[in-house]
Amino acid sequence: MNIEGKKAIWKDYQKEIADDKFYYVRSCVRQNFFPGSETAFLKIMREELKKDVYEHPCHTTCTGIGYHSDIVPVETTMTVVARQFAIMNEAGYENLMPSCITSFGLYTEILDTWHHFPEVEEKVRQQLKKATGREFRIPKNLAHASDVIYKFRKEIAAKAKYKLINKNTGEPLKVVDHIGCHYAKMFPSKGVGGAEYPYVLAGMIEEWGGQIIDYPERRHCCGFGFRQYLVQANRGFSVACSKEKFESMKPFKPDMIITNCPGCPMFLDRWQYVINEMEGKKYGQNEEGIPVFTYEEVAGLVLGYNPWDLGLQMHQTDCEPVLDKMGIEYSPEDKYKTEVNALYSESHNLINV
Amino acid sequence: MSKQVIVIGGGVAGLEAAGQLSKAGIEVSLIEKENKTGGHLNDWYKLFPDRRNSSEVKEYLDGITHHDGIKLLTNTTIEKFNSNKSHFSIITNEGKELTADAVVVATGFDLFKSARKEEYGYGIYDNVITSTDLEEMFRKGKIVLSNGNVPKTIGIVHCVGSRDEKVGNLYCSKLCCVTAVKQAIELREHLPESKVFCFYMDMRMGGAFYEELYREAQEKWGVNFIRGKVSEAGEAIDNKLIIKVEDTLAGRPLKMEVDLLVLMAGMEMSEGGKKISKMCGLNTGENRFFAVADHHYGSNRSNIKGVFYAGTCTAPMNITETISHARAAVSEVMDYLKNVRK
Amino acid sequence: MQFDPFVIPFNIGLYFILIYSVVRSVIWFRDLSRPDKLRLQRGFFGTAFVQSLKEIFLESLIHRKILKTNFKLGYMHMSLAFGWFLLILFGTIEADIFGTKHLNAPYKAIFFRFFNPEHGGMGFEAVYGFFMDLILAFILSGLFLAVSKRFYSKVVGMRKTTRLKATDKIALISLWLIFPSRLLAESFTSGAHGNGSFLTGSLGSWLATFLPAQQMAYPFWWLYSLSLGTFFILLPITRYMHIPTELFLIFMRNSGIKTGDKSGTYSEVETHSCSSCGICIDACQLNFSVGITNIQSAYLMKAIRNNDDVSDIAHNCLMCGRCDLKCPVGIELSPIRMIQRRAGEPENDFRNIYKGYFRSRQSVALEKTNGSSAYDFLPENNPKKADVLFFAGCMTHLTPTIKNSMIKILEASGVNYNFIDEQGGVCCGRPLMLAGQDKEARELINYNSRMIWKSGAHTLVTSCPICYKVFKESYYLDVEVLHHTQFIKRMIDEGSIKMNFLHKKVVYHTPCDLGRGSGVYDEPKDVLKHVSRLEKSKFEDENSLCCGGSLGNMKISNQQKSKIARDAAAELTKGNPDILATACPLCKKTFSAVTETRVADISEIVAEAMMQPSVKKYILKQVNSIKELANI
Amino acid sequence: MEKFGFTISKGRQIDYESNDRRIAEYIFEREPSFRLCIECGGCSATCTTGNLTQFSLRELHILIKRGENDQVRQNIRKCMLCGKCTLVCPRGVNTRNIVVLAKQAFQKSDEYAI
Repeated sequence: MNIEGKKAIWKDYQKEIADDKFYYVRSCVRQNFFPGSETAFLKIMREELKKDVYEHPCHTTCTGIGYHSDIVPVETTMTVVARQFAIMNEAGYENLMPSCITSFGLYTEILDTWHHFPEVEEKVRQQLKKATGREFRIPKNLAHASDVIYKFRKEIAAKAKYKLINKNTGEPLKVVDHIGCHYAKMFPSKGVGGAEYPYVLAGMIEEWGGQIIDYPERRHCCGFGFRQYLVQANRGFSVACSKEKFESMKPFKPDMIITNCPGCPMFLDRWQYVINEMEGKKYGQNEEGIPVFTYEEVAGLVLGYNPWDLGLQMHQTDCEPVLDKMGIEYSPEDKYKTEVNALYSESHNLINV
Repeated sequence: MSKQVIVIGGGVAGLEAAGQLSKAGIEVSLIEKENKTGGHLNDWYKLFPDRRNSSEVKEYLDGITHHDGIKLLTNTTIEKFNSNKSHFSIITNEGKELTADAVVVATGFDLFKSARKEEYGYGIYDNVITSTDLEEMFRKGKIVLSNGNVPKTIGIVHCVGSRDEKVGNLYCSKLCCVTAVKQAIELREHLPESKVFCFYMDMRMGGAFYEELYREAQEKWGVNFIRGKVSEAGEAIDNKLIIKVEDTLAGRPLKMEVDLLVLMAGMEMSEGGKKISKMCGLNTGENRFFAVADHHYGSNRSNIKGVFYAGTCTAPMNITETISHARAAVSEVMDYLKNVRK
Repeated sequence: MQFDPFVIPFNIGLYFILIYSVVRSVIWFRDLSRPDKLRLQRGFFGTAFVQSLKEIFLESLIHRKILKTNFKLGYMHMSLAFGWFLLILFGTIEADIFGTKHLNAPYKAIFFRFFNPEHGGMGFEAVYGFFMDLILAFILSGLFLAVSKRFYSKVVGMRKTTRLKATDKIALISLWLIFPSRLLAESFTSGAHGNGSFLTGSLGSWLATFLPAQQMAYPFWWLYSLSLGTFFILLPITRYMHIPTELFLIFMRNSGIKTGDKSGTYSEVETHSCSSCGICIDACQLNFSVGITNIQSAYLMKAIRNNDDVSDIAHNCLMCGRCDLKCPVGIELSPIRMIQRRAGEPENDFRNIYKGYFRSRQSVALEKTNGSSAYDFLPENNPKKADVLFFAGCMTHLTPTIKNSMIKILEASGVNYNFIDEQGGVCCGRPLMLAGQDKEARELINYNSRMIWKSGAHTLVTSCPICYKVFKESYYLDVEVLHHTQFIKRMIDEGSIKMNFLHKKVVYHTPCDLGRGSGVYDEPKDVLKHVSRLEKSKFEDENSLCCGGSLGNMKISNQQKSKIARDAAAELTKGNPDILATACPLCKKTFSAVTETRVADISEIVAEAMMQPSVKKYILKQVNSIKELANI
Repeated sequence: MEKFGFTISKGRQIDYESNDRRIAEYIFEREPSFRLCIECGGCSATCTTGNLTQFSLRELHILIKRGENDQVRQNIRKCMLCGKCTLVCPRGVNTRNIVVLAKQAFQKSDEYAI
């Protein structure tokens, strides 16, 4: 592996990421899947990085799940998205920062469509006006929340209490990065590092002390694939995808997986349990599973947040092996006893500060 | 006083054109950007389909250009181009002015930069190489992996940068198929224990004796041909490359391990050619090669009277075709010089 | 002096071979099927026995057939076989007449001169001695040819000579030594006693001039006895087993026993009757066209006798049947090859000496099948009723001019016919049989039989000799099967089709499966004579060549097939004919690719020669209208 | 095994490394023309069986080479050995022998016996 070659490619795929004044839109599913992640993100943005991040209570789903499941027609989706833009404009923000990869992909796709087919945009404008009386402007900057963390990875590293280093051996942790398909596969130029060798998570890992693993099936989908997962009979395909990835990364003996998509960590995490139940097959060192994290959780761990406050107890594959390696102190008895909203002080309970 | 012609490019086409022009008594200024002539011929060890040494062709070209009427300017590029009806003048990077009655553009081709096909990992994975890298290995007589081991399984990917809208090249480079077959045979010759797999979209063996070479590769050398475009390569922990392809004839996706992956880089309009096209106002086609005046009977003529094309600056060609094309260019030049009104 | 230790080797050998023969005969007889046992019993008391004696004399001793094919080779075989027979016969008589008593032990006759050294001085004794010397000289002349053949096969006019295994070599040397050692032994004895006739006497007296004849004689008598003993003991595991076995073969054949399709006593006897004379090698196109010289029938027989894995040899054959008809011993070579093909590869092929003497019957690999049908996808077929069925066959479908010509002929002939595989039929089954896959072939045969039966036809016409042979031999059909040449001949004879004479020079190639395979030689030629100038070639009828395209051989390459075809076509077109005619779509296709001469199936030539049906119809129409007008 | 209402799907991907290509090697050794196929499909077009049921000699040919033996085993018996494919083949591939050898190879190996 020649890292210089990768760097050359990364250089070709640099995107513009806003510096401050973000309009944050949450994911539909992440709050259920990994409830600590978005909260941790906000805390990092506001308290650690001192950035202005705004959330709006009227923000709805982007309809991405419905769109990708062939339930919601594209024009409807566009109109919903136009409404999000309008609300953002009304709040006085221009830098859209979705938490969800599919939303990010969808926004990117819609902006590109409008760019090539202005008549479609015009039609959507009229529809939005008719339906809600609102008008919208195209966001000045569109960056996924992981792009923003990538941008501030050095600032986070400067404040780090822990590093992605095995405390006992001094070796960097071997980290597999898994990028959501909708992040850059559709529009490689919109992703940090492009679609083939994405750098968005790799950059964080590098900065925080870990060693990134490149394995043959790194491009493969986690198996979420909307239709695959939503229909019970198709779930076999979903698991098979995850399994293919686990088999491929196995020889590299990864310590952990880091992801930037709502679905991926869910499936890479949960399917390990399912594979074990169905086929008795376990992955990871000592067969204790490969812990799967969101990038916010990893950032939180690096910054020294309480693992249980980050919601790591909600993982099906235990994350303790990684915590132990990093030397993070935690109390096992507190695992399921954490206080509600422990990450935030009272005032942070509201959506916007 | 004899007529003067400037030939731009000292590759196969340029050398042949210069040689033939000087034979006809024309004074030729041959401009080459590198420090020696020969162009891509210098990168090739043996030529298809008869697998003769490329130096033999080079010797021939050197022979015909060893002529008093040829003024060779190496390490020379063109900075300025002026045309005044039938009079051309060129200012080189060294500030020298050359004048001529006609110009032959023989700027040739550049090999497709394989790193642009990011999914194959050229420049990233240690054992992904290009056809030219392999020629270099043949010349050295040593085919080894980055760790010094001898490869056992070798994959050859056809159409890298050809027939690929994603890299903006819709055309077929024509020569990569036969190069792949030639190199597959040579690999089997050098490494009798190895297994060689060619991954092709179509086998385009249109030239004389190409199909016979293909058959020989199958029959005598046991080269395996799998129809399908390699979608991606990845590196396994043991440095082996895992490639994915659809075995389109089995109608099934296929995954296999190879030790070495050779990319058959296609041909593209050369950077020098692009520069000259802009500088001189020469038209280019959708494939970015120079647009010829007529595809059937005017493939040496350009949109500027007195400026002619020779060789692969107009389209992918093999050496035989390049030499023929260069000779045709000379005949056009001679005709032009005879009839041009001053 | 009635005994000497040197006779012991001979005695051991002789009694061994006698006992062995009895045991082997009993085993063979026991293994015969019941009907074959009955045939043999009937034959023993019938004309078959007399017939066999005659044939044994003519073929086993005189070697008439080899003499006919190749005089020198025949003479070699005859001198050895017939000469030795005479030597034994007259030697026994000699011992009986001139010996000390009657009914001597065999060794007394064989070594007569040793025990009666003073014998043969004059008178009748001398005449008899002259006669015995003459026989010995006769044998030795043949032996000289045999030895030369071994080192230089051109001597007897053969291109190839069979290769030998180690035991064969020892047996061969002992055989070679028998007669020279007898000559020398007798000569020395004669030399010592001053008698002997023109050969032994002269040689003996000359040798005695410079050698101590008395002392020299004894070692040669030992050598003579040892050679005989060795030869007898090795006989059952060498090719010389053919000497006794051929007698059984002739008798069994005359009793009406046939090879059949399974290995058994008869095929075993046939296998052992092969003398490796090599005539089959000479006849084989694989030999003289493409230089394959290890698969011919002689090698197959040898490999079977040696319990070798014969599957490669068995399958590497065009199945043209040329060797069958040329075999001087009359071994049914192709059926034996087919048995080997069906047998597949043997499960175990361990060998030991005992195995050599008592070869276990071919162990056939057990087929591992799930018993289900391989062809259950074949659709139900309900053909329309007709008197005559035309079955084009797979190969005819790839040569559409033959198909179209046949349609034209059938239309013109006015018979009520149905082109049963017009939309592409199911294979006749012979190709599977040729690959040894009888079980699968039977499925196709049953399928086609059902279809033919349903059509209610009484005649089945096919264009393909491959189909024809299998329809005739392996289908149990209640219909008359005709090859299209036979059908055309009949139509011509009946006057159903009228033709113009084409002024074209035609040479006819007899397809293997039609000619040698099914015995149809004349009808095609009659048809051709009717419409063209038929010329003769060097390879007529039974001697016809194979086109090389045979489905029988799956081992040779396409290039080798082409070479065979090129050579055959070159031979056939030596007289520069206008048309190379054949009666097989596969021959046509194979030849067409390799010759400049026009290649045509007989049906095509006939269709070309036929009055245009449209013209005929037009004239008839005019005639009828005139008739109608006349009636009015 | 099925649990949670579904089973883990088996991929359609040909896994070249883990496939058993002994059948192919058996044929390569005995019939060199096996290498010559250019997958033109002439054999399948003329094939009687192929026109009556799901059977493509061309496809089986390639599946043998890739070691996808199961599918071949299930289908190879359908061949009637009639030989039209051999006549049609532009590359002189001895197609009939390949079928016979494939059957033989399957017959020899207990795990694949047909």
